[in-house]
Amino acid sequence: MNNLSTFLIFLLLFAAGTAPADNADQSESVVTEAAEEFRVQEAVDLEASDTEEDAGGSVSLTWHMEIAGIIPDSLGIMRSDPSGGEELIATLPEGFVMYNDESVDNGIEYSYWIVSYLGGTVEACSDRAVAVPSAQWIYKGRIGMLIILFLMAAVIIYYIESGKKGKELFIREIAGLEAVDDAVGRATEMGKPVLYVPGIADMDDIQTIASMVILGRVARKTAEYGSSLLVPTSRSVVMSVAQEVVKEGYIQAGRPDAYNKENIQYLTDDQFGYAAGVDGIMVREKPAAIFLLGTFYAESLILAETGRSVGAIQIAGTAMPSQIPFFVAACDYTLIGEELFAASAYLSREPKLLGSLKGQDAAKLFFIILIIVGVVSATIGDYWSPLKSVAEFLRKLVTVN
Amino acid sequence: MRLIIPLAITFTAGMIMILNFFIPHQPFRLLGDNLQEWFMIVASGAIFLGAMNLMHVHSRKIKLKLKNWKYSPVTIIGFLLMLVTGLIYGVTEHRPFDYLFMNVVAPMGATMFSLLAFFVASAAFRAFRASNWRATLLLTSAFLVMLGQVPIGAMIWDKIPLAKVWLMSIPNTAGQRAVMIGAAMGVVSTSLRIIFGIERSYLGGTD
Amino acid sequence: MAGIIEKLGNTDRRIIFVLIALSVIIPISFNLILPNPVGAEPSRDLFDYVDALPEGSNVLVSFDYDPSTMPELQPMAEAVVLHLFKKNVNIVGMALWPQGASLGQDAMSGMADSLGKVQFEDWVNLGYKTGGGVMIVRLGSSVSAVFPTDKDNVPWAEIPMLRNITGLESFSLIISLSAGDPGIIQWVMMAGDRFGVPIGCGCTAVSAPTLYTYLQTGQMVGMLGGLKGAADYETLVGIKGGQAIRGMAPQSVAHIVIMLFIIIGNVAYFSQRKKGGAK
Amino acid sequence: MNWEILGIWLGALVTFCLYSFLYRDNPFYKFAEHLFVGMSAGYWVIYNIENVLIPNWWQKMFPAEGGFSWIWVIPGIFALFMIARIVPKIASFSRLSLGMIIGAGAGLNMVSFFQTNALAQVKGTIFSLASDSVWSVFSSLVLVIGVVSGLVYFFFSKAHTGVVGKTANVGITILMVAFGASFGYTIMARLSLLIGRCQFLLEDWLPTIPRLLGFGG
Repeated sequence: MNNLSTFLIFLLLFAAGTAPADNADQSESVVTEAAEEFRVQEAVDLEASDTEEDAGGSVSLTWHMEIAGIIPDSLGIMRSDPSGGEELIATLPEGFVMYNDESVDNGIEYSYWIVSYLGGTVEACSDRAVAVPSAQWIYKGRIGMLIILFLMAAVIIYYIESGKKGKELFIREIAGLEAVDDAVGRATEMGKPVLYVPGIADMDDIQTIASMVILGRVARKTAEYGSSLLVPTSRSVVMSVAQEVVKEGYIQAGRPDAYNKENIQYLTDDQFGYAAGVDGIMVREKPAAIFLLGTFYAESLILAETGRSVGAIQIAGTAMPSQIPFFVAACDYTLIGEELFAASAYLSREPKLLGSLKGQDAAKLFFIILIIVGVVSATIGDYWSPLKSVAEFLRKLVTVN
Repeated sequence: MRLIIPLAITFTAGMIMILNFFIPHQPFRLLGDNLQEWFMIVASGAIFLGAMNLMHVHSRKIKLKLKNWKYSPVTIIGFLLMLVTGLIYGVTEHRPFDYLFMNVVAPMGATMFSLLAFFVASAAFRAFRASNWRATLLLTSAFLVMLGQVPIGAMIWDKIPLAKVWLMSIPNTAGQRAVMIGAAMGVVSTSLRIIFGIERSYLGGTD
Repeated sequence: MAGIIEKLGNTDRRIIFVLIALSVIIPISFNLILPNPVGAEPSRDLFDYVDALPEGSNVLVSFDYDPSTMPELQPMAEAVVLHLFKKNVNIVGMALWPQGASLGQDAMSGMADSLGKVQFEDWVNLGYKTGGGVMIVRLGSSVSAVFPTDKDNVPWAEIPMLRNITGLESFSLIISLSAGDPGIIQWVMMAGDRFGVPIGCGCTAVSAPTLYTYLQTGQMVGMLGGLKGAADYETLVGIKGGQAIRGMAPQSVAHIVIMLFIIIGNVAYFSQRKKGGAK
Repeated sequence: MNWEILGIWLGALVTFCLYSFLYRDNPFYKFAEHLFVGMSAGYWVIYNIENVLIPNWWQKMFPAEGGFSWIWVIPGIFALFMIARIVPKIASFSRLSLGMIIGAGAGLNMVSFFQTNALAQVKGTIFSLASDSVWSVFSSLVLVIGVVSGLVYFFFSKAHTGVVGKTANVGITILMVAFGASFGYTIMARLSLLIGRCQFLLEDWLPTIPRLLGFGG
């Protein structure tokens, strides 16, 4: 009981003693807040830096606005250079927190500050920040990719060179390509034409280029066998290339007289207009063999089903993952993804091309090892942390920004 | 000699595009950006080649009275109709060119596209036969996903939509990835062969 | 019997064509509606994620499509917007496709009118900006730098609901209704991977198979795939007889017809093979 | 003349002509097909002029603010080289343009495919299999095995025998499951297109018939 009363008295005294001090603190903070309210917001934490990974001539500015205070009407970006000249380089509406100054020269030190306008007059001014713009020689986030790409290119070129030197190279059977000769042969026996559809992409697409290489082989075969070859295209440039390639195929087969330029014709750039036109050719010319090789989108199945309905042997191939299922369902043979690119090596049996296939295999092996090591280290890394950093490193290696 | 200059241009253009990806410094930035635009311009300019070829093929058909020549005037008139209305009235909305496109060309495109609904059915009917165990897998996964796509699947068994999601997110992803990685290797090696002039058959002969 | 089955196995494809046409035309003509149960699908994941958002949070909805994919994506847009409004979440709309801005406007203003939501307080349409992925990275640090005004040139400062929005991290969720490129892939790579904002998506059935990859890696919180995804969302939000739900009837009938044909084809195939084996 | 109704009728007419192909090739289809090829080719010529050649070339060569930017002469020359194919004597100039197009395409494709199709996919496959649920571990395992064995299937320089052969077999099996799933999933998108056309015919075109016959407004 005694203890309690002593404690209460102490508490009272303590409260009485501290109360005035408390009040003083509060009043002080009220005064500063009031002053803050009448001040216009100023830009703080201004940072100026050379814009990363560019060709130079640019400085990036970032800042924050003070939280308290009156919101300014607009912000002015000020800049000075070593010659001493000061200029207003941009006026931004309120709310901006970044700006890129693209009007600078490389190698000169610029100083920046930001002024806040209210009612047309400068009401606040930020601290200064300095930057020297420069051009960079490499994208940092792409170094990993550059190294891997360089290694793969080196491996592929190494195998091409060793192929050139005549090293014997094995290549597994690709059913769709084995069937090319048979298909052309069958068309010849039946006295019907061969139809070659190189897809709807333009000549800048690698699948179209791969398709043109195979077209050359098919043209040589049709020239040898003496059957006619129809190539409708959806791009003018592809038409031009196809004409060259087919003509060359006929020359190589020793039958330049049999080459008929009219058989390689442009229809239209329009995806479905082209599909309608090719469908028309299929039902009227009734080809015995149809090649659908290149880049295909939704028209893949329109063409493959119509080709099927006229009873042709169909060999299709594309690297478009979304269209492969339709070719698999509607065609006799399908070159899946990479097999399309392997075709030129496979058909020509040229050692240097076969060498590049071996290089591709080495590249795939590299990725397989990368995946397996990555997965194993990530999994074990969940229980034993040192391995986690290995997985992180591998992920970073294949990250491209 | 006639091959060397085109191959040199191919090499230069290819290397510029590759370096442009890794090096932000001039002149690669400028060259890379320009080259992409140039490609577009050259390919667009080439469309006149195609147009002339189309007109040539059909007028020849009419002249020689080849099979189905009676339809060739339709192509020629259709082509000229679009060309003339486009050149005279421009491409803005609610003008004749736009009217023809919206009411004739676009519906034809949509109709050809919609033929797929029929073809997808006939292809499924014919191709999805359990002739061997691999074909059976193809058939089963297609069938399960189809069931999972429509309400009836969930009514039969509430795990069917789950099976669909699993098939789409696991085996489908794995398959897509394998195809994509493999194809990328094909693209890299084909590109290398083109840039270094090892693959040159697209240029035709050496005449 | 066996003879009939074998004949069925070689059905002329034109019969299939007629049946497919009928299975689409009849449900449309009679306005047939079928129930649409929603299982544990990516569409439910997206719904649950939105449903768990606290009141007053900000969600960015990007309308990255044009009229050609409207049948699949517009019902999604409407259902998603309705759900966000019901949850009292603020919607900031924008578009990576030029025509998406006005399609988004239709969806948002239509729903806002019926629910009494106020423009600039509950929703705003910032409009279209070109630049795709690069533009999204800019949004990351400052949305107002990219969109100083809304679609109709109302200045940022005059829109009350935008006061507490700085960069992309101000958003609790980004939903891209995406018909292709630029679209969801840019949002995942630029906004999700770089700034850590959760991403949801609605897409066409054609692009969905590829996008399942991002669900598997957790780069997306949920996905509406094609008409089925749209119908799922309509069901979950509680839209009765919505556009997508009505579209599901012909889909269901046609799917069943195709599946029946696959079964018939296989029965015929096996009876033929049995006969072939007996010979 | 009501242009809107005429437009709907034109659209309906060409729609029916093209659908007649499903029965078999016939004069209506031949007509529509030839019309489609001709009109769309014309459309693309105009499109290329209006959307590429004028804004990306002409207006850059002769900018609005006056002057002449000589660098844009170069693509003009390349385009002329391309068209030079018409004249047999100078046709080989087109190879210079082809070299430029194919070279630029090869370079661009090489880096972009390598980045998005190879590295990004490999990155997506490096993850931890650890999980509380057995099912999730199994799924992750199927994914990794699927990718790896799928890649083994594409090996060209090894015969598909022994371990390689067995792995490749697993690979092609998973590819088949993937193709089946993707096919089944896409049917919905394809049917949506048909539904769209049917709605056009049933809801836009059909109601115009009573209007034309004088019933209703």
